[in-house]
Amino acid sequence: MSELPSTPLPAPFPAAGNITDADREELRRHGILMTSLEELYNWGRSNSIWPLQFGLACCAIEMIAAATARFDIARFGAEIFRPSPRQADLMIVSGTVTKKMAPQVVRLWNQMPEPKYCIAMGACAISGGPFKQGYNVLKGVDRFIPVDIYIPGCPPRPEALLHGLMELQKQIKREHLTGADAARHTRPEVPSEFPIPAYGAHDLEPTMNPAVWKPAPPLPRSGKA
Amino acid sequence: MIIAAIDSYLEVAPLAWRDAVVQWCPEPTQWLVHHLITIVAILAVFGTLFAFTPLAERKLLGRLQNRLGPNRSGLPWWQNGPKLWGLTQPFADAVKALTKEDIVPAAADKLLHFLAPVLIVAFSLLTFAVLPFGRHLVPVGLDAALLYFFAAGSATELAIFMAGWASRNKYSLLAAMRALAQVISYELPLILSVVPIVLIAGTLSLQDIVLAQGFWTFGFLPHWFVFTPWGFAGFLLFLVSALAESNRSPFDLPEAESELIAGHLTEYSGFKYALFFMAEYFGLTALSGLGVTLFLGGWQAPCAFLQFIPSWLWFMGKVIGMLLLFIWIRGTLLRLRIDQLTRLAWQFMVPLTLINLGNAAFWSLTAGWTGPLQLVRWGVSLAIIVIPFVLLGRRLSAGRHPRTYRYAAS
Amino acid sequence: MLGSGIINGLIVTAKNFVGSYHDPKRMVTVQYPEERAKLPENYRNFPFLITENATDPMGTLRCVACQICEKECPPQCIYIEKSKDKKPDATGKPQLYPAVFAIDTSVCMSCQICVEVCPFDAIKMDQVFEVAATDRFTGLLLDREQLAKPNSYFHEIHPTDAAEVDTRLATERQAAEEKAKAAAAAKAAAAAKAAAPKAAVKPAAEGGPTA
Amino acid sequence: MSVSDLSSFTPSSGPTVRAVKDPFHGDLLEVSMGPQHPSTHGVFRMVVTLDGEVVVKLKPVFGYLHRNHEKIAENTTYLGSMPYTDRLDYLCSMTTNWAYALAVEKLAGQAVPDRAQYLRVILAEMTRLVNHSCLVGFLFNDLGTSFTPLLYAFREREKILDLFEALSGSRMMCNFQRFGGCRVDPTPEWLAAASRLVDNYPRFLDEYETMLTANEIMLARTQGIGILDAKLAVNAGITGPCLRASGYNYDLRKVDGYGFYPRFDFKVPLGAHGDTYDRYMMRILEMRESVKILQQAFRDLPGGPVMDPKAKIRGFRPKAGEAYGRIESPKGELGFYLISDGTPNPYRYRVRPPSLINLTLLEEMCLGHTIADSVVILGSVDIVLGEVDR
Amino acid sequence: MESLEQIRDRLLARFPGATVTLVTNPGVAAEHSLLLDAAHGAELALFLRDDPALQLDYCSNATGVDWPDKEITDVKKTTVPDPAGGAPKVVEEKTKHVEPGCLEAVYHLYSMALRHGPVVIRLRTANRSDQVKLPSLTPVWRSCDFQEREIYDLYGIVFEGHRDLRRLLMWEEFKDHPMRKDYVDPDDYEWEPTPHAAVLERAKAHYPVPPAATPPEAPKP
Repeated sequence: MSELPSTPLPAPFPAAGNITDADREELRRHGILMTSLEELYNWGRSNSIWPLQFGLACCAIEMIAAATARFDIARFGAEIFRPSPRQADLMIVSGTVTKKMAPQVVRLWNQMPEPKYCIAMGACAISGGPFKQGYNVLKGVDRFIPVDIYIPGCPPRPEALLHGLMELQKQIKREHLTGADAARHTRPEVPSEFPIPAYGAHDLEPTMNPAVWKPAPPLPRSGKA
Repeated sequence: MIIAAIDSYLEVAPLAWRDAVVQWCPEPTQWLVHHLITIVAILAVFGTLFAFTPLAERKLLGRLQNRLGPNRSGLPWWQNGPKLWGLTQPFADAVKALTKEDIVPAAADKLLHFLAPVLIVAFSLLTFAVLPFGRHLVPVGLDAALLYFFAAGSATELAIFMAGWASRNKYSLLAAMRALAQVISYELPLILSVVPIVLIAGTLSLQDIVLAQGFWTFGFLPHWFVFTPWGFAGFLLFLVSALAESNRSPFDLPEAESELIAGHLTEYSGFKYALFFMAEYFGLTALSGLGVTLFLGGWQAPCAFLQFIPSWLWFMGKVIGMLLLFIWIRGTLLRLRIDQLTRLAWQFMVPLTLINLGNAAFWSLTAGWTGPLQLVRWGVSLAIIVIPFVLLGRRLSAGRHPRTYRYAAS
Repeated sequence: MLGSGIINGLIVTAKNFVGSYHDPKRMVTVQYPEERAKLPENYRNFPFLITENATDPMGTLRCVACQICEKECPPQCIYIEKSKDKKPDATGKPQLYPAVFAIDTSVCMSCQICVEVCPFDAIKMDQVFEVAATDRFTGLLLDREQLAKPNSYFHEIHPTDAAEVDTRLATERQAAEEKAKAAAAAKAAAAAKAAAPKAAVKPAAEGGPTA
Repeated sequence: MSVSDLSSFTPSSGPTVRAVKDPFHGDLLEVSMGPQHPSTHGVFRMVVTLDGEVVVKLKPVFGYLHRNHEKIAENTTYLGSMPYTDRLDYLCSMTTNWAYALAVEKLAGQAVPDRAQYLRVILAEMTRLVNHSCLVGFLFNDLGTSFTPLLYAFREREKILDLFEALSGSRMMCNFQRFGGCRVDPTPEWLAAASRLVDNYPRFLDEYETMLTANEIMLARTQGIGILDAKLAVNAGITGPCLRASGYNYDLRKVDGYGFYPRFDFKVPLGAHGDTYDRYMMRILEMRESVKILQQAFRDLPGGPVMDPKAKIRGFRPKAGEAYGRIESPKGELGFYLISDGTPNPYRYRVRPPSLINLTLLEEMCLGHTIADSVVILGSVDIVLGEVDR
Repeated sequence: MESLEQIRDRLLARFPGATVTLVTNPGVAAEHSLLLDAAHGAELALFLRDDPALQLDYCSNATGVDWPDKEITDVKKTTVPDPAGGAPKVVEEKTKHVEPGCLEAVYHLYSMALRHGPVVIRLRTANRSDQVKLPSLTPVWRSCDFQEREIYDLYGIVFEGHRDLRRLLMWEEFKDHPMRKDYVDPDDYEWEPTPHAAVLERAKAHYPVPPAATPPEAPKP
């Protein structure tokens, strides 16, 4: 078997770990005050993620289940599901985004104040999932808005959503306020609002936002008939 | 003896500390420092209380719903440190709210949109000026404190209307209209429900009203107004009106999450939203403080022998108890509709408060009845309020009752 | 009387509040991630491939690249390319193996149909659900190496099912061996007879389970 | 009900709308509720015209979750559509599975063993418990509670989902029924646990009812609101608890007697007023009847296989023809209409969604009520968007 | 309930100008149906609803079916006597003709009052392109309201007499009728990680042109 070419993919499901010592060193280099501020800031945001009360399909039920007594997303300070996008920090795209719904999803995203995050929950939100080949199904919400965490599953268990939320918290805790790798919301040149696709005669126009969507590089395969 | 000394020191401790600071300042600024310290103290104490009330609400609601509530926030700068039972949650929320982008809708009335959250916090803070927090702790000893309280308190609804109008959002507009209807309907029963107190105590000064409740039968039965028939009825009426005035469930119509998204708050983000949040809890705390002052003996201890505990602790304890009651009600009840809300006010609350006023008059006239007459006094007074309650209640819920159903076997 | 219904409701919630401190039925929170409810044996999330030998996972895949699962998968999330050569499988029979076996977990709907249709018990459902990733393609598109998990792992997560499969495979293997032995004996006999060389043309071991 | 008065009825005349500009009342306000709204149960949208707070016009807008289930199913094998049916009505996948299996079995003439029939009844009734308790929870959310009843309902739902997960491997998307039986045979421990749960369920219902059924605000908010006339309801194809709340006795478990329902002793609760309160109570009473059915089923569950040995999993090709199979799903009549042309894929695959058709009269029910009532009426109809839009 | 033949006969007797055909269902379910002519569809439906013996007051399901044009090869066998006096020869003559397709609306009717059913009725359009009008049965059964809008949306059958015939599921600007068999969905494919069959074909168009030189990892064993 050794003659097979090694895969270009990294290890399965790379886990976003805690802040490593190297990260800390990096933080120190920014200066201790900045680091402390940064940590306070990141701590505040990561412990007070209010999701948008916004359910699309099946996954929304598991999202609600994550807020119920058994799983209790409140433990993470994230049970305040705000129905108004103005007060939400996190958009959990929980379910199939249809082409008819896509403009509304983008509009909601534009209405959310920075810093904002997006979790694509479930197969449909990531890639269209089982409904991928449908004529009215968007093949992944990341064609129009940037996604921070992808949670596969159909639907993911509520624990998986909690896990995704914890991954997001870790990601927020690693963000920088300054420097080359500063967080998206601190950089004015990075767009926070995105053009809303229009309903066309056959499809959405445009079908994707090239500023957001980076298609995968095709893997080397022989391409069978 | 020592206990008594410590007690009397604790009682005046806040004042003593303030005076110490004031004396340390140069003479011409002393009056300013004196008032500033008072203001800062109120802001600090009730600010802290505000910080923890939403946390308590979230935890208590969690417990009501068989779950835990926030418990994992921990500390900044100490990532894997203790979780501190989530006690730092409010600070995380505050940090987040402060650093959130502030969006003003393009179509909004910019000035009103900005003014509304500022005004609502200002108005709700003004009411704290007249509450007697302890035996010696009265920020402003107004003679007409009660009038001042209602005047300042009802201005918050104006701010809600401003917020709803300025947002240029249909949901906000509906909420603004609801808020106005609600405040006009419930201002009357709220004031009428406390008039009996004025009648009995013979004063509008809140401190004097508290002092009027500072007696005990046998040393452990407090003479709080809530323990009289008219007082109890008045307390319940006050409670309902207070819930409506502070837009709390079951009267949270302006916010009405399931109908109007977030009502007047729909277009507010970041810190402006936090200000509304703050004002809601300040208003709630102030109304709780008023309820405690008027009906629950204010800073008075429930039993004579418990007086060694400083009076301001009693006050705070009672206020917190009232807040928990509000949260409990929120965790259980559902929301009324706007027409039912106003009907409740005009057809039920207003008549009952008026009858209760007569009841208090009766109580005041029969103050001399003793012995077996005392029983008659209680009986008559109870009847005066219970019979109209039952009759009006029947009228209010006419035709609505749990039903029985038939079954088909096939 | 007006208000009695409201008071009843308040009593119920108060009971739940008090109960949450002492009654496990009224405090049902499982504090993930520190506490975890035990997953039932049947729980399924994403498929994985079984290898016989953990030390040589790619060499001992049970999968023979028959592509039935690829065809039956309703959302079409499986991609298989057959190998060009054959390798002996567990029973020693030369079989094809998947040169490429990819599952897109961002499409998979966890329906278990691939498991049901697999005639070789080569694909089974995994129970790992903590799979959140920050990149859709590198994190969620799993290839052969990431999918292969040893049979012992299968025993760990689905003990009943795994035991059944092992017994079944053992009987099949035994049957195959006996058949092979019989065939070999027949062949030997035939060779001994040194007549009709055509008898040996038909390979004996090709009667295993096929699609 | 006589038929003559039905024919006089003209459904084409729309509801009256106060469209004229009335200087006395001011302008009408058009509010678009949804597709993102806390009370539209997903991505449903209502364009509501308000006169003050009163609804004078309500236009439902669908399609925000139209994910082409029927088209995909026509390009998939019969078996391949089974997991998709889970995602139709994602609160009750067991009943949608059954409805589809029933239609295919009718199409192919496939027999089902006794044990599987009993198991299907058990799972369908447990699904009814899940669906109705969740619905009631959501309804109270629409009525303005702070999630408490919903969370109590979900607490019970979790217990049932645990059982579903232990049996089928997934909490929500069970993918459990097959053409000719069920996929897995439950263990005795599972049956014992399920039976225990069912025996304890009435206690939860009692607590729930104590908490809310006689609540004065609840009565004021629901009684006399959103009245649905039985004649109109029949003509508009309203089925399930909504129809029975209007007093019309039509329950497919009794009418069609599909599965083994004729073997069970249960009654059908009927409402008298057809208002929101009746629709709520129908759910509560049906749950109590479901408990009775479940207790009988656990008592009488026979042994034997759960899958017809002659049934085919792969290469399933029914003879050319068509069939319409329907069951009483918790939401109403759920039907599958299949046309086979003898190939492995159905030629036509159609879902008759009770949620969509029960919304036909939404406007009539909401007119004249306030915006607050209209969300409650919508909540009491019980829709799931996966099924409405498919 | 009467048999479908009886119903057909009664309908024909009542409405002499109408054509009602029995469409048999060869399947196991044997749910046969009645094909009503489009011109009289509404009256016939009203009769079915109001007839005291039938009382089909409940239209459970209304749906569309697309029958595309079919190219049919007819084999015509003619026996030609051999002029030479031998055995007659069988000559096969193959002709192709296109059977015009149609769009079909299928209604499943039940009686709630008498608890019988289903009676399946069908209405067919003349063709699939320009003559796609059918009478709306919404005035008869209100339950067809949304379902007929859905058929209009997905199949393109225009229901005359429907009170509010707009697209139900797709947006207003949408031009196609996606449930038709010849519908081609919009080309939003790209590199698909796990494609096969039709999807692979569609996706291939979006694959980058492979470089002429052999990539280092490309050759698979």
